[in-house]
Amino acid sequence: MGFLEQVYRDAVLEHARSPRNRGALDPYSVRQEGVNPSCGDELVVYLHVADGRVDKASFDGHGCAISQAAASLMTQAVRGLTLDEATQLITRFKAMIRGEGADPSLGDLAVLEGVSKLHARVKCATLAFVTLDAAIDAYAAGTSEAAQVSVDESEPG
Amino acid sequence: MGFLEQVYRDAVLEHARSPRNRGALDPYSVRQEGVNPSCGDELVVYLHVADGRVDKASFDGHGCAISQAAASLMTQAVRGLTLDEATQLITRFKAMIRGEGADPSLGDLAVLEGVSKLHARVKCATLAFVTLDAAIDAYAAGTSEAAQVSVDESEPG
Amino acid sequence: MAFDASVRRLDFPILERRVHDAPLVYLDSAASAQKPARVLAAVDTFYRQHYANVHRGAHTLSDEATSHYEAARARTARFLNAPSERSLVFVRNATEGINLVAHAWGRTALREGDEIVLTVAEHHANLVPWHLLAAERGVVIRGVPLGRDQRVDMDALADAIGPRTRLVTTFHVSNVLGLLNPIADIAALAHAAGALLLVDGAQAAPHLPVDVQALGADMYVFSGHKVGAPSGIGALWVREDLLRTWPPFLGGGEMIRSVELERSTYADIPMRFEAGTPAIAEAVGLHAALDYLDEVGLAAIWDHDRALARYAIERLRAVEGVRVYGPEGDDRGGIVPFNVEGVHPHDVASALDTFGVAVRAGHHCAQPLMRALGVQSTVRASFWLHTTRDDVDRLVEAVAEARAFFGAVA
Amino acid sequence: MAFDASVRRLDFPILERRVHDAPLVYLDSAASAQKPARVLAAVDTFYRQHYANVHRGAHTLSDEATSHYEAARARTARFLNAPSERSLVFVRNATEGINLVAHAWGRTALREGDEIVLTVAEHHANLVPWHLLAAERGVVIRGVPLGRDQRVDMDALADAIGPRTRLVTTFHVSNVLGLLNPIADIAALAHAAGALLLVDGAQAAPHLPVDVQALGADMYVFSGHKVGAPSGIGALWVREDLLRTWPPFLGGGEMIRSVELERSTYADIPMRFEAGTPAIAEAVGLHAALDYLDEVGLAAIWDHDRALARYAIERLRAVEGVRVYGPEGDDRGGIVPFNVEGVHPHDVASALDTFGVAVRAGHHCAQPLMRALGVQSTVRASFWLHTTRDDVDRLVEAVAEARAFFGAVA
Ligand SMILES: Cc1ncc(COP(=O)(O)O)c(C=O)c1O
Ligand SMILES: Cc1ncc(COP(=O)(O)O)c(C=O)c1O
Repeated sequence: MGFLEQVYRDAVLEHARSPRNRGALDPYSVRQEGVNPSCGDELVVYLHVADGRVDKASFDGHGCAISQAAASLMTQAVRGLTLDEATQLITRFKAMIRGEGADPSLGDLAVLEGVSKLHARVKCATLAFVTLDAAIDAYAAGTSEAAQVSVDESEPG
Repeated sequence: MGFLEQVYRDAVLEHARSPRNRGALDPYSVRQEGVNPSCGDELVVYLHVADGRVDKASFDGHGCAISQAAASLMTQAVRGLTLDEATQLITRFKAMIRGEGADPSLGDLAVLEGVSKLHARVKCATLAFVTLDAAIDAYAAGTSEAAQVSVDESEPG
Repeated sequence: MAFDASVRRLDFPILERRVHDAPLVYLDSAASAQKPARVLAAVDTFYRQHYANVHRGAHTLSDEATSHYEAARARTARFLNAPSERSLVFVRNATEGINLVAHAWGRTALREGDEIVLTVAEHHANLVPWHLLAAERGVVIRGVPLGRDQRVDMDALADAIGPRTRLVTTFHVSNVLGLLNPIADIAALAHAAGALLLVDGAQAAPHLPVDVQALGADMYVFSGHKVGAPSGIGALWVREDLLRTWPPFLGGGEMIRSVELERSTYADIPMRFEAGTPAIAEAVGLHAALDYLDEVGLAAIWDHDRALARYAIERLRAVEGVRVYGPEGDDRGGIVPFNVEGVHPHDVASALDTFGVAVRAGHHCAQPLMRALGVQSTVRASFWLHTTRDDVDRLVEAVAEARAFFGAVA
Repeated sequence: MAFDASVRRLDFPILERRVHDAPLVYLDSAASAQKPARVLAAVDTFYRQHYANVHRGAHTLSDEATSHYEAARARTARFLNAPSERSLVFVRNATEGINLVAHAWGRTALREGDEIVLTVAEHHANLVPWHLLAAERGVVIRGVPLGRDQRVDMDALADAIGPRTRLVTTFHVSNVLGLLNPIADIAALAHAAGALLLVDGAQAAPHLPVDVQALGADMYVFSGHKVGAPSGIGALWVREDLLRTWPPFLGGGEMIRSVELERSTYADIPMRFEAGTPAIAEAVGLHAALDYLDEVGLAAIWDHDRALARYAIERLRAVEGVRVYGPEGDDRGGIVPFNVEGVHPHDVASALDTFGVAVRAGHHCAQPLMRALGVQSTVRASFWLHTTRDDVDRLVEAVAEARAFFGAVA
């Protein structure tokens, strides 16, 4: 498998081509914008929370294959999780993308592990998760429309 | 002759120890302050001009051996010169101190030629001449008390 | 002819590198230039033989370091054909140069309602300092659009310049479009209205002969790192009669005449604008880089760049799904922005990287221009004196491969 | 013990130089430090292997350069024992760091009548930026004198700090007196009054372990060129909660979140304060220099400096007509200002230079301190980790020779 194929696994390309859960939720519990200032790509994450669990998640916005696939996979992975579990998922995902290996509990998200080899693109993969994180915080703080968050803010450098 | 002796010729040390024409002139045609910002040394040059000639010149202020000797020698050399001749003297002195050799017409001032080898001290030697130059300009402009001039202003770098 | 990029390649040690098992094809010179070996050697020798702080020392090394530093200033002034080195200020980069103008001149000379005219194609370095000034002083920014031919619309520029215009500021060569701006014409318009002209030469200085007097520029900035000099150095030239009237920007050592506890008086130009210990060895490196550029010949580099751009545009256009931006013609230098239909520029760049081809992808610090072009971002290949037709061929092949790999993704 | 300056000498290629036919004795480290060979090698290798612009690239070199640059940031934060690298901003030098504080914080946070407390012994870099601010904003500068023991008068400092004091700013080690300021005590006084503390660490960072948390500093600056790093780089650390609230200083690329033609929004820290292409290779050199310093051991360097200062003071005092300035004691580092009675400091320095001994003469960018000491200028010998007792002996002999040569001149 060439380097390119390790980063862009078939499943990544497939999610990028046909993203799941794309578009606004209506109604939603929280809507959160995120931006990657190094390329200007913007993403919106919508969560519907019921009984302390993410009942449904979706995203909107355009971006590179990695950011689209990550957002698509994220909306699937987060569904049904408690907010605590979702936060743990974010932590484990960031660890994987920093090159610390894929935790089995990451499930389908493990197809993004190859991105960890492409430092310059790590933020493309984390954008969806940083935005999700901010969405959870906003929800916890009782806000449904939160201010835009930037990948730089959580991961300096 | 060692390097130090080439720069500090006996005549230089002698003028530094016993400067000529030191102290204010009264009356004077023009009083001009000069400063060397790299060491903070300040000098005042006084000219008395009569019939278009420098009738008398003096200086005041403390400084290193080179600046004191240069000021002392300058007040002697400029005496009796027309303002034009004084300006030419300044030009020839600066040329010598830039390393272009001593013009015979510089007379006693030629003892300062060695300073040209000590770039860092060139401004010490030119301070008196830059101040004289400003004094002549001030006189020509009809001012008797001119604003302070700095060696940096005439010789950047 | 006299100019052979494949020979020039040998001057650049980094070009021997391999990336992802492929020989490096460095097509990101517009972001930053690689360094000729002789520049590295000049800096190294300076540190090993002559280094000390400048301007205040009475010892030999300090004297030598000062001579080197001031020789670099004189060399840089000569590179721009500036009338003297007295008003050549060393800065960190083009960005700092423009900020210096905004502070030392802008904050003192401009009043609420005064206008600054610039184009939609400016680099952020020539936008954000004016935004900061506008927010503080109520200065108005007027943006001039591109015409249909993707050049600056000169009629719109003439219209934008009015009685309140105090400054026209624009790029000499665009960092996205590769476009050479008709600076002398712009200078005439600015001066007719009594406005000053600041030229952002960041992309011109590495590529063509610059003559600030012939251009009619009042101020000119460029970055050392883009002309093959070390990072951390740049130059701002300002017309001497102007600079003399400006108050200081940064305060500190070297820029003063005398300091008391509660007030200071300031040195003459150019020292007044160089507070603290400057980028000494970097200036020495800049000197060496400018010597190198003049030896290679800037007129020849500009011809080479343009020929290579024509070749690259032609070959890239022949790849299905590739769209190239920017004007065509004799005023088009070696910067080629493009997109591959259906593939995000970042994905293209990552794919090219796996073939050893280094390009940039993104907004290139020119977001307003991206909007004007109707895109979010682009890929950008940029050339310099070591770039060969072979490099362009490798680029084109890699683009074709990338397209095949991604198919139509987004 | 473990520390042997004569072994360390071998790390510095320039120390092999001869000046006026004598082996160089470099006693001007306080003005700028010489560079260990490994720093030069680190920079050279970086340019030959990994150089590219940072932060915006999707290709391997750009990625490597970014990693190097950000590793340097983390290393520098660790050097200061800063809680995180997020609020470590790279600047050109200590001077720019202080100016950044004066602009980004001072110009927004301070009102007319607010007070800044500093000492009479500050370097111009820690005076002039406040003068510029005072002239613009009507801020009041309060200068604290030295006591009889030539240390900062702590009672006077306590008195100077009042309800309008917003900032206390002072040196960590004096560039003239070699004096170590009791920063933790000063921090306590500042904080009790609700003021912030900025520490000018230009002369401390090369000589002793710095721990911004233990010191209680809110802001700390130092220059790379004084710690053996290349020229053109320095660091400003600011408490993260403070820095987050500051508006940008310079505008340009890399420091933005989004840019439109007439307005911009700004990136988070630390990028918000690094406009344009930074001093990339210089940061890499700084990383290597800090590694070197930590390996040699800063505590050992400080002991060495102090022992050498004691030795030099004792020996210089034994030369007839020599007067040494500054306090004595355990808080006195390796900087020794002195004068030779009847001989101007510049003449002394020129004479020493002919014996290969490089010292500085002048006001050392500390004119108010010179006035307080009752002198116009002094000679200054300053030591670092490569300075030996032998070097000090050569200094003392040369001083005696200079005195003999000039006799009583002025
Ligand atoms: C105490 C002190 N502060 C500030 C500075 C200014 O350092 P730089 O010129 O590197 O900005 C110096 C350097 O001489 C210094 O000794
Ligand atoms: C046209 C233009 N202006 C200004 C700049 C800013 O240069 P620097 O980042 O070196 O300050 C650049 C660099 O990208 C540029 O291309």
